[in-house]
Amino acid sequence: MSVDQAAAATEVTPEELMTINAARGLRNGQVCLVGVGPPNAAANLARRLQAPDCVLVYESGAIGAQPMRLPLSIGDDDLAATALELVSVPEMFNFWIGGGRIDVGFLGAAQIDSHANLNTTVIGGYAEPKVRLPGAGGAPEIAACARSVLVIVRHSPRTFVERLDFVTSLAQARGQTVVITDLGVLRPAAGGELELVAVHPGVEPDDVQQATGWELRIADQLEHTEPPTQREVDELRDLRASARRPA
Amino acid sequence: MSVDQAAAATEVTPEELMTINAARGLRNGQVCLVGVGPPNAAANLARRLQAPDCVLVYESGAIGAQPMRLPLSIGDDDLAATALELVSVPEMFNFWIGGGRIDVGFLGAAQIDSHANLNTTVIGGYAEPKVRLPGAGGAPEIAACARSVLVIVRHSPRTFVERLDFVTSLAQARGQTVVITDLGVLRPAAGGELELVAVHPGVEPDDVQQATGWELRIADQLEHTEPPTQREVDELRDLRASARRPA
Amino acid sequence: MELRDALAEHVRDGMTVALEGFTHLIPFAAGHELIRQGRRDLTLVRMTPDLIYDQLIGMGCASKLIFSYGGNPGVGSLHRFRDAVENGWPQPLELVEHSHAGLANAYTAGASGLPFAVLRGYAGTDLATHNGQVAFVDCPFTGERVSAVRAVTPDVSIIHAQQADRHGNVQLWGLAGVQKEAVLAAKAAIATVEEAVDELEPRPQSVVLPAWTLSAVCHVPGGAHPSYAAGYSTRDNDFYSAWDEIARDRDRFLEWMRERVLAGAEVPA
Amino acid sequence: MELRDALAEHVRDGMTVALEGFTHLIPFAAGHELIRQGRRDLTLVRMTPDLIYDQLIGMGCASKLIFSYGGNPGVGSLHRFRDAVENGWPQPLELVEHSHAGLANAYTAGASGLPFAVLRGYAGTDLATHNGQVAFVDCPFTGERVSAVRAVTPDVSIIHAQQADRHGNVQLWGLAGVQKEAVLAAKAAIATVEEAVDELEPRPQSVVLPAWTLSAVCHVPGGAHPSYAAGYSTRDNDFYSAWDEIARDRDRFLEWMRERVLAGAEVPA
Repeated sequence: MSVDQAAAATEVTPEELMTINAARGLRNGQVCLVGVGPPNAAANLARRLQAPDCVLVYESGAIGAQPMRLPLSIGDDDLAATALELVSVPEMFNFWIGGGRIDVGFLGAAQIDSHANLNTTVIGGYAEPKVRLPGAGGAPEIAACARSVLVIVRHSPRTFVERLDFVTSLAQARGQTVVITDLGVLRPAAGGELELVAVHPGVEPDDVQQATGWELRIADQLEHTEPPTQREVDELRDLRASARRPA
Repeated sequence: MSVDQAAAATEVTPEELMTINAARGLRNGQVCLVGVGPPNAAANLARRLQAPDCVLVYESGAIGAQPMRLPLSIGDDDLAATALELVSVPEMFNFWIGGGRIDVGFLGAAQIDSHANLNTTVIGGYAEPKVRLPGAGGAPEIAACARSVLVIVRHSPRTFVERLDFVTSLAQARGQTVVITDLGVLRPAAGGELELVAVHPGVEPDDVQQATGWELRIADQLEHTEPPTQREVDELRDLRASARRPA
Repeated sequence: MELRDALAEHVRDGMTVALEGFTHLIPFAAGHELIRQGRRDLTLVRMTPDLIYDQLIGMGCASKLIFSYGGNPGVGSLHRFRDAVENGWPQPLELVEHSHAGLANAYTAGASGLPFAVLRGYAGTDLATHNGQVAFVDCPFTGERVSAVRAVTPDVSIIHAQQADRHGNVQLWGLAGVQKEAVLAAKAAIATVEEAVDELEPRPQSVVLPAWTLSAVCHVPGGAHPSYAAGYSTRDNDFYSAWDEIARDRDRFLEWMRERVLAGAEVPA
Repeated sequence: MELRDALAEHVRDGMTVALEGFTHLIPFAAGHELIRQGRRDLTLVRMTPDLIYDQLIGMGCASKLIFSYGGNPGVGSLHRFRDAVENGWPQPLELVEHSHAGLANAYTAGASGLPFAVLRGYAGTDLATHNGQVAFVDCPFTGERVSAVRAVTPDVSIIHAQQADRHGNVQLWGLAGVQKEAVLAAKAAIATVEEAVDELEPRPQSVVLPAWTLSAVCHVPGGAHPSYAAGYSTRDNDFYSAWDEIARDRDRFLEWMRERVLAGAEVPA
């Protein structure tokens, strides 16, 4: 990749960096369960780039949605209007998620542990929490039933913790897990413990260790992610701007 | 009722007599689960007479069907086209029948015992039946879950048996049971044993006993059903003829 | 894809196969093709075996039947089904016999990736005694005993629908039976359709199956006859009545099958 | 029927009440009327409490919440929900906390007249530890352990829909959430609708609730704002964003509720 094609790493925000790296992992034909925030942006970015025919599924019941604009909530009218099919929420969870029909499930978390278990419920004790978070939503079943899980989360010692305050979602038992952060990419090694397999441009392994609350395993062959291209950045920003444009 | 209004009992077939008496029991607003044969005719006859607003539900998934013609099968196009709503068969059995939303469920049987348990499965042993019957269909759940059950069956010692060859449907636990035959009407007395509560015009209690395979209980105050009126007979025959008319 | 090729590729002797369609949209053409391909030892699954399984059973394609109502709706018996059960002709037929609610929920469990489903029903009946795929479980909250059915997960489910679009998405409308559940419970699924269209137009009371839930889609106009496809045909009630006499006699049945099915051409009866 | 009268008749202090609508068709007007009527000690059920329950909780109407995702979708926290859980303001809030799949199936069990439902999920999570309405049962056929949720059967379920006909049949279309299940699981059900029409016209992707499944139908145009009714309005994403600041501060929240809700007139925010 030439310097011309690459956007300088300093130009992109941490969230843009995560979103672009998450989008790169999607392929045509994959069925993606998409939530609000970066997953939503990543999946729709992939549709504009290498995966125009990846299938977007929203837990609100929209299957095969092809939003023109970036939806703000998972229940936006644009999702329903462009979907191949709408199903009830019980059917979505029983037949489509529980039935194992999702290739890639996106998840976020307030805390993640060394085995990629996730907490989205509370910081502090459950009975008297310091911070009450939104809770489970569809995450536990997506974690349990999708063929692969893509966790998008910013790297910090408060987030990458030795011990979760609450286990909301158990790490993927069925297939692959990938954790994409603003510093790099982690995957479970044999035994299930996360291992740093790639860092983003300009990031050193020690930066990642500093942001991780346990002694981090680092792959023997540590890779470096490609910097975001100008096209990736432009498309992502145009996509975000689209959320504010009228239909 | 004057003789002019009444059709002579000899003019109507046993099936017409049962159908007309079954139709009389339906009221506006009742939700009726209807199967093929006499139940279908009875429910649609009631809609032409005293219960134009009774709600017809077919286990094929049609809710609030208003067929113009008498449907031949429970999956006729006319039922689907005139229904307020169509639902899948699992939803029909789980939400509508199992959920206890049926006021009157119609059932038939090859054998019925003194407690109104029904056999529609086999005559003879199950492994090597003398006659293999169609089987359960929706009957066990209709029997278990409807607020009342209306059994329509011709009276004979082969049908009214002391011991069923096979218990397909257990007698109504939840509400009322009424058994309408070509000889009269039976209802469970205290303890659940069927009691003859009415006979049709010209029928003597002993005729019913002769057609029943156990020692029949007879109500102290045995009633006599009204003979079919000319209007009832005319409407029923017109309804049956309608099944053969194009839409 | 040609129906012949789709079935040859996906359906093999000994498999568990469901052809679904509740009165409406019964995939008769696919059933006839299975007969022509001489499939043997199938475990057939269908809520209402109907004429199509009467034919498959009578032609010796099946050794086992999972079902819930084996009659000719509004007419009477399925004589080939009866002959197999009562006399073992042309071969014995093992039965796994449910109520409608039971089999509908067995498909639903299969579609949900669950090993079983719970429902009301079966208690006190002889059905539970003779069907090993029915059991009882206690509610962990109330202690109440409810029935359970084992999931049905066919090797192949086959349905008939009105339309497919150029991507292979399939839409059916009208009485939808248990087809979505049968397709999603199966390891492979095949749809025959009345019409190939460019784009599916959203319709009232319709079910859409995305292309990625199906293994093959075949254009077979009239493929439900003598059942029907709402918007394309009406149920051939005369044929359902006529079948009673055709199927009553073994020779008459075999002659009809030779002439109308084995000869290959799918002609309206 | 007037919404005021329908709620006064059916909803009493201490009841279990579900206002459903998954992002789409949230019955805000009905929630506001419950606040004006000063209901107390309610057990509120909703998959996504959303702004409507943030308001009911902040106004002291609820002592218990059965839910599965308590955030402001795409924006962040529900501050009144957090304040009740973290600080017991204006009163403590007991939580019964599910995953989406769990609560969706709890409604489904309720609609089916079953005491519980089985599903995949919960195994190994702390959710099962803290929620007495979650348990585990063994498959009677395979021995596999699956999770079970206790049925939810609200005293009253309230939904918003697009249309009712002159008989009181109600039709909604677009994202249908869990509304049919909530209505059928409840002892009584109330629908507010955008429009009263003479006859319902069948529509794609719609759910129809027959009049006899509902206790009352009320004509309340705009009754979902700031949520939306497909075909009538769009989601007021600006208000969802603005709520973050309104609800963050107790006094600001109370002032807003006094001006916009207690004052009686339902004005777009």
